Amino acid sequence: MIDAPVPGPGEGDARLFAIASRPFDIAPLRTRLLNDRAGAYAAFEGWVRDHNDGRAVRGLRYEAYVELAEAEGRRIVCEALDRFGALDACCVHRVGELAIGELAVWVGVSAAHRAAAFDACRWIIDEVKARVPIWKHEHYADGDAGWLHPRPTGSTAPGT
Amino acid sequence: MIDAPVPGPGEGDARLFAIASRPFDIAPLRTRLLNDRAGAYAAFEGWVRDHNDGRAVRGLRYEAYVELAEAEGRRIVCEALDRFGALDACCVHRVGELAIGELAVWVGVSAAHRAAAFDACRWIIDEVKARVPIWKHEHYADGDAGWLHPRPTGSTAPGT
Amino acid sequence: MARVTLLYFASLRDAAGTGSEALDTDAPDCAALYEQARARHGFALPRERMRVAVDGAFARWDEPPREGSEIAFIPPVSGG
Amino acid sequence: MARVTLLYFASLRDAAGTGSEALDTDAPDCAALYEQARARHGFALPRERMRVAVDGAFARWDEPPREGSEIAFIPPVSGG
Repeated sequence: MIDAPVPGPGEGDARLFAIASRPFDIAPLRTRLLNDRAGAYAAFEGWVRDHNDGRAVRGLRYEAYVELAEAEGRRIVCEALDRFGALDACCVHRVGELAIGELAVWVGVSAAHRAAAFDACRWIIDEVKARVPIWKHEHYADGDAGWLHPRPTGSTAPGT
Repeated sequence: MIDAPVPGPGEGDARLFAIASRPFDIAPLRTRLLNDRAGAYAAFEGWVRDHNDGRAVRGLRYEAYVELAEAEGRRIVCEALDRFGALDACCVHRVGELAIGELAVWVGVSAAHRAAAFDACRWIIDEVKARVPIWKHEHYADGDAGWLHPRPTGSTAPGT
Repeated sequence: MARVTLLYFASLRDAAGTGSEALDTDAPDCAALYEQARARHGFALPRERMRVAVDGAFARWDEPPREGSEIAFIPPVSGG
Repeated sequence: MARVTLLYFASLRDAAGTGSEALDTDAPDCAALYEQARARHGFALPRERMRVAVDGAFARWDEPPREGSEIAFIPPVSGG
């Protein structure tokens, strides 16, 4: 787990995946993925939106099992590089209280060609949402609140 | 066509697509796509890479038929918003001399959910590469140079 | 009997009123350990929707609790 | 006869040695106009691989050249 600012180049595994307890800057993370052999870069950002499943949302809180989340996140990013032949990739996920519009998760991938960059980026966010032990607690405008524990293939599964 | 800096919020159609004759900042373009209803943001960047089709590349030059390129680019972005139900999108393409590692094209898309953001972003860059009158002139390390006029479905088609 | 630490997250943490508890258990495997904790704290989620992790790595439900290990019950995740 | 301006880009510009030329043409359509320009300047690209634009919008090859119009021959594009 990292406090802001984001992990530096020397911090080993945090280059691949990190849990961030405070807002983080995307710019230095993107810069690290620059590469003379890379012709393509794809990125994804998940933002806290003002509604989910038809309910107005005021904000939310993410909680993680940090040790396992970071290990599983690193496994996902390594798998993606291998599976899609991408050059480099990184994912950072926030925990703590987040307001509407705040950045919840960021994924960046560089590759020689755009297909690998897009495919790896999308696969990483899909796998992170499915496998990494992070939980979302939504605060609704009507005063209600609750943890989201979606069913694997149900249409009630929330998500960005 | 715009000189750097990038088009401001008041410049109408340049919000959707613009040809840039100088390096441009991504940050303000991304900020304009932020939206409380948006849970997802996907971006693509094409960078000048140091090789193409097995040849070492020293740099390149893009030329555009600016009037038609901007009209066709705007059509593509509008079509993407409509087709995928994305909330907002923008694409900027460089012309002029570019060195290895320089940003050639940027696409950003915001949407309620990630599928629409990814699909629209990928569709926009695919259509821009296929339809917008912009041409790449590569300078090779061996001193040779040439315009790329790829065949529509040939395996020799270059690209990021 | 094995001395273990149980970790609770999200709705399980709320139901248990704590993020962890140390206890001595004679449960033969992690599955039985979850059912006992579920009965004790009234967890809503059936074991079929959960995963289990031992000492920071995903594990099998039929693994027996080992002395000194840290066992986490992982409810369906909702990151992203 | 119609007075038109032809626009050349990329390899066509290089072959023609100019980005545009004004000329009077009796070509019945844009297709014939391209074939004449191709013969004159030695363009390598056959018309089947080209598109044509008139006054800043994509057009049909069978469109006749109109007085004062700006006609661009668009070689296969390679942006991105």
